Amino acid sequence: MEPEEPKQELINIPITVDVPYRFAAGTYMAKFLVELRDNGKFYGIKCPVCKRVQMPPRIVCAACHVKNTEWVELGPEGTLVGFTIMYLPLTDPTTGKPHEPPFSYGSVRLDGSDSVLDHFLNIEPKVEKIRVGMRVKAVLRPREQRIGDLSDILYFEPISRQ
Amino acid sequence: MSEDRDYEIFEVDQHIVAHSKYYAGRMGSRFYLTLRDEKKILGIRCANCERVYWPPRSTCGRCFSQLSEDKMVEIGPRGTVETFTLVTYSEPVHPRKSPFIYGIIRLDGADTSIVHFIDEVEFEKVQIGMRVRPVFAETRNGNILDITHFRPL
Amino acid sequence: MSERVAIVGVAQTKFSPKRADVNYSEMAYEVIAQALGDTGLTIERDIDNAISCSHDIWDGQTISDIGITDVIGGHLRNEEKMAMDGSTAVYYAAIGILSGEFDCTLVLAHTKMSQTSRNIVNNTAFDPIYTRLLGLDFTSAAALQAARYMHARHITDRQIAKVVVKNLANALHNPVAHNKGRYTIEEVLAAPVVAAPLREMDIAPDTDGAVALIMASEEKAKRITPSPVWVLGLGTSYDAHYLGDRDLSECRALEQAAARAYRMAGITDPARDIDVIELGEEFSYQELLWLEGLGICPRGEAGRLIDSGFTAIDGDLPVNPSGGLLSGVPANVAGLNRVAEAALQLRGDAEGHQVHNPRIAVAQGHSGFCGQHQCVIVLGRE
Amino acid sequence: MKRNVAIIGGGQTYHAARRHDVNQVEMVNEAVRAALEDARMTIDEIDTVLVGNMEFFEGTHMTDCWLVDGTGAYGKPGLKITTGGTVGATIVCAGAHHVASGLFDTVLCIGFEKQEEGDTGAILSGVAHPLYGRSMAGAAVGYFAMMGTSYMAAWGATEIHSAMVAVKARQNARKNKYAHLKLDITVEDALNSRMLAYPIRMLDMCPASNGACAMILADEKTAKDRCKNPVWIRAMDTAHNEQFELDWRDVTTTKPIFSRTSAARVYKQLGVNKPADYFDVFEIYEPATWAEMVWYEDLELCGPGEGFKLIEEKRTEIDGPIPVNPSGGVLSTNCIGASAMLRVWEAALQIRGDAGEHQVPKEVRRALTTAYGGTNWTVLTALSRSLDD
Repeated sequence: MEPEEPKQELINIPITVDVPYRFAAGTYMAKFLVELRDNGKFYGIKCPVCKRVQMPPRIVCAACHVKNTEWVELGPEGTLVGFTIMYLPLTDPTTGKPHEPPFSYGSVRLDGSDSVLDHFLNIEPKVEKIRVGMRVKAVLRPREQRIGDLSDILYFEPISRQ
Repeated sequence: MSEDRDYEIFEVDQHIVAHSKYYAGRMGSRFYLTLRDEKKILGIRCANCERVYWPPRSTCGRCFSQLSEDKMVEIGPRGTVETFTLVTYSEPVHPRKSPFIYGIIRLDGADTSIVHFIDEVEFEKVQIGMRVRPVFAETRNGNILDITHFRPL
Repeated sequence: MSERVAIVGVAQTKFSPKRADVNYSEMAYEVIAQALGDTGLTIERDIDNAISCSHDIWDGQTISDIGITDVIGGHLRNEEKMAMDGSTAVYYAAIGILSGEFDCTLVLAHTKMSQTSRNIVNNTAFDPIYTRLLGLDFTSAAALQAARYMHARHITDRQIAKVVVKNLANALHNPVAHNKGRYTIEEVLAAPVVAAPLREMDIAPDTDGAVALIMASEEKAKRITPSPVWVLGLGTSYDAHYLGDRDLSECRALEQAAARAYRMAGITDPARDIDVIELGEEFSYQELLWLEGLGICPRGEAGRLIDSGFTAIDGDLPVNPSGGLLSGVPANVAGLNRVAEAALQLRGDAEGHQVHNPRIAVAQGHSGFCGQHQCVIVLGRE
Repeated sequence: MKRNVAIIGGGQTYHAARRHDVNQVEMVNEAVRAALEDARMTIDEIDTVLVGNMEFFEGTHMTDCWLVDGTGAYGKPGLKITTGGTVGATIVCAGAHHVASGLFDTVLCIGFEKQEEGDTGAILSGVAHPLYGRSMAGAAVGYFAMMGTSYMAAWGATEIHSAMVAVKARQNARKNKYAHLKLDITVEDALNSRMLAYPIRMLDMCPASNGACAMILADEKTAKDRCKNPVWIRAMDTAHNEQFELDWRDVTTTKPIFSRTSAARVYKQLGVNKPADYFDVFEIYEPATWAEMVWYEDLELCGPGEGFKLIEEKRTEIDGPIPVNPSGGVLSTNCIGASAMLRVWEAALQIRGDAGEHQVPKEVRRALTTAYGGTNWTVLTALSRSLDD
């Protein structure tokens, strides 16, 4: 079925598509990022109809088609709902640089939230060290290093008192 | 909007960078190899509708005939300016500094035209209908910049 | 058409050079909420389909309709993204309703041109093998077309400048336009050359904004509003990709799209049958070229047409009474804004830029450089 | 729909990691010519051309305008839609809408991806919100890995089950002459393949393929006049999912998530009570092994938490009672923009009895296909051999 590749030299044209953006966070994401940066706090927003607490905060509850209204402080502790150990050097599209594998990576449901947040786990990258249901907490960069980005969270780590 | 605005306007600069690599295909490769190695420009003749196309392509868009490599023919290198513009602004995607001139040039023997730079002439002297010929790059890599530009005869 | 489709709701943001206060989903929600509010419709009860229009590269987001799923009511429901001009979103929404699959469709177009660079974005629309490395963008391609058109059809700089003068003056009366003013031909011609023969004022400015329409089947439409605007005809067509494949002084794809739309709508004499036109002049010369493509005058006659005042807001056939794209409408949103403005004219809701008692309106939009893909929508009051 | 819609022809390229011999226009043209030949039609008989593709994946804006020579769209009406990985199926829906509208009798639908030309890793990370997680996005593999850990923790499945899915896909692919990964592998091979993101190994993931698929849809009259074996589109349903809540990784959730919602609507429309009996074959979009087992459950081919038993009991094998992905599925061939259309086309081939070596060895009258993309989006399409089925 697959034809033989021809003997002739086959030309390719390498092109790097490099598009610059200046993204506006918008009203809801701005509050989330500013609170994280300035006060080290996590904010979600509650739907007035279904009461679902959503993080990141967003303008509309997708399920109820109503404007979200009530701000709720969340975490910083939470529960691990899923994890992986990443062996791939995933490229950060914003810097073009890879994250060094292997590393632990997980989905965390912050206390009070109906959403989960994917982030790095400060746990040795071994399956037997991580389990779904583990209690974890966010560890943030020092205030002066925070810029208003999820990378202001260094990682989540297990709560040792357990 | 204003009732929601308790926080500063928050903007973040980012780039999306994707390294793409576009294969020219068999016919396109033959075009570029001929350009790179022999400094000749190839088009392709549609046996059905008799048009000679640049760039070469394996389907005639107009009659949907399949075009084969053995119908590739040398066109130009001389041609006639069909239209042109002077670009005064600069962009990172430009391969040369502004101001520069783009032209659409109908190569002799072809029924469609090539877009390229026109240089070695002042903008005020360029005219539709002007005869031009290609100038080839010293170092050729198998892409369209193997022609650096067209210049007046 | 045995069954008909109507536009029953229209909402537009104020267009602005930059909206730093909102992200694109919040900007989209402004018009969605307004369109629903104006018509008294709700997503769960009334809307059974959603079509959005934008482009990943403009939005800086892969599969960028992810960003508007929540606000458009896409969660657990249908939403499709038209990665073309907004006019084609209207075309496809109408087809979906005619198919019987959907009864009431929310159509959205949004783009924030201010967040990126239009020339870098548009450079990626050129074929990567033979053209892209030359660094072309839509402005330089349009300049090549303008020069060819002016040469082949003996169109003058002054005639092109008249389009700018007319549209920016029309925009003075359009509450959503941001680029407006009374200028003379001489002032337009004195603007710096960007890509000859195009000058700064010949080019639609970078703009942020969104437009939403609600479209419905005949039966549903009559329950929603006493003044539905009917979609009478639709047409699209593709032209060749390579600039050198085409005679750039013509726009065959537009002629074909218009022929299809007019046949459906029963329009036989466009210049007489049509009462108002909103078309996509991303660059001033395009208004003249597109008028030829729309069959309003023979090829090469559009210069004389504007000279005669035929297309003025108080002329026989007003063209772009809103001020058109030159008055500041985002890319991609462009065609949806054309349809929205045409619908407002037919409803008599065009405020300061209302033309006198139109019955048939035509909206035109295009995608790609030099009008590679063309879309024509004919709207009517009856 | 106001008019019945039939699939009267289709075609695909062979799928491979390398296609240096063709450019994108030429690759798409291969599928278009195959579809026209299958339908015994010329391009002049096509009323409109619809293209599905995501511009970022190959870094080309307005691809449909570039591809006109290859698609045959020059001078014709048409449009391009993008809905992520689902787009191939979305284009089939769009084609059906065009036919049903009465404005078009014959529609050419095209989906394609030339993955080797783009920067898939960087672009998939771009699916994440730019200010919320893009810099650390785990990409598709991280997401499906978490689905896997969640699935194992909840139901007691093991990596052996995902390996069984991996083997089924590649063994079926060996019977499909167009498939990309035709691998004669065992469960041990799958378990020994390189770990990408625990528990996802190399053989648990779809490949990056180049390829295209084209289908021709027509109204009932044209179909009956022109085609010996039209396949009818009986139901279509799309469910997108909100931006930030990706419930599919929480496999114990009882919420009516995208997959279940869409299946329920299709089943209701067709009066289906037991989908495993009603449909004779399934072509589902499984970017990763774990997703296949979750699809079994969400399509109600078994109860919650029982998906891994279906594969263990070999019920979804090509010769089993519920054949799933006899083509080898997305795990064997993933040219993203074409993948969802390939599901529909492969299901149509099964109904026509034209699937060749991977034809399931039982009568096929009805088939169900799924798509997957975006932030948990799907399109379901139900096909039948006659309008009475």
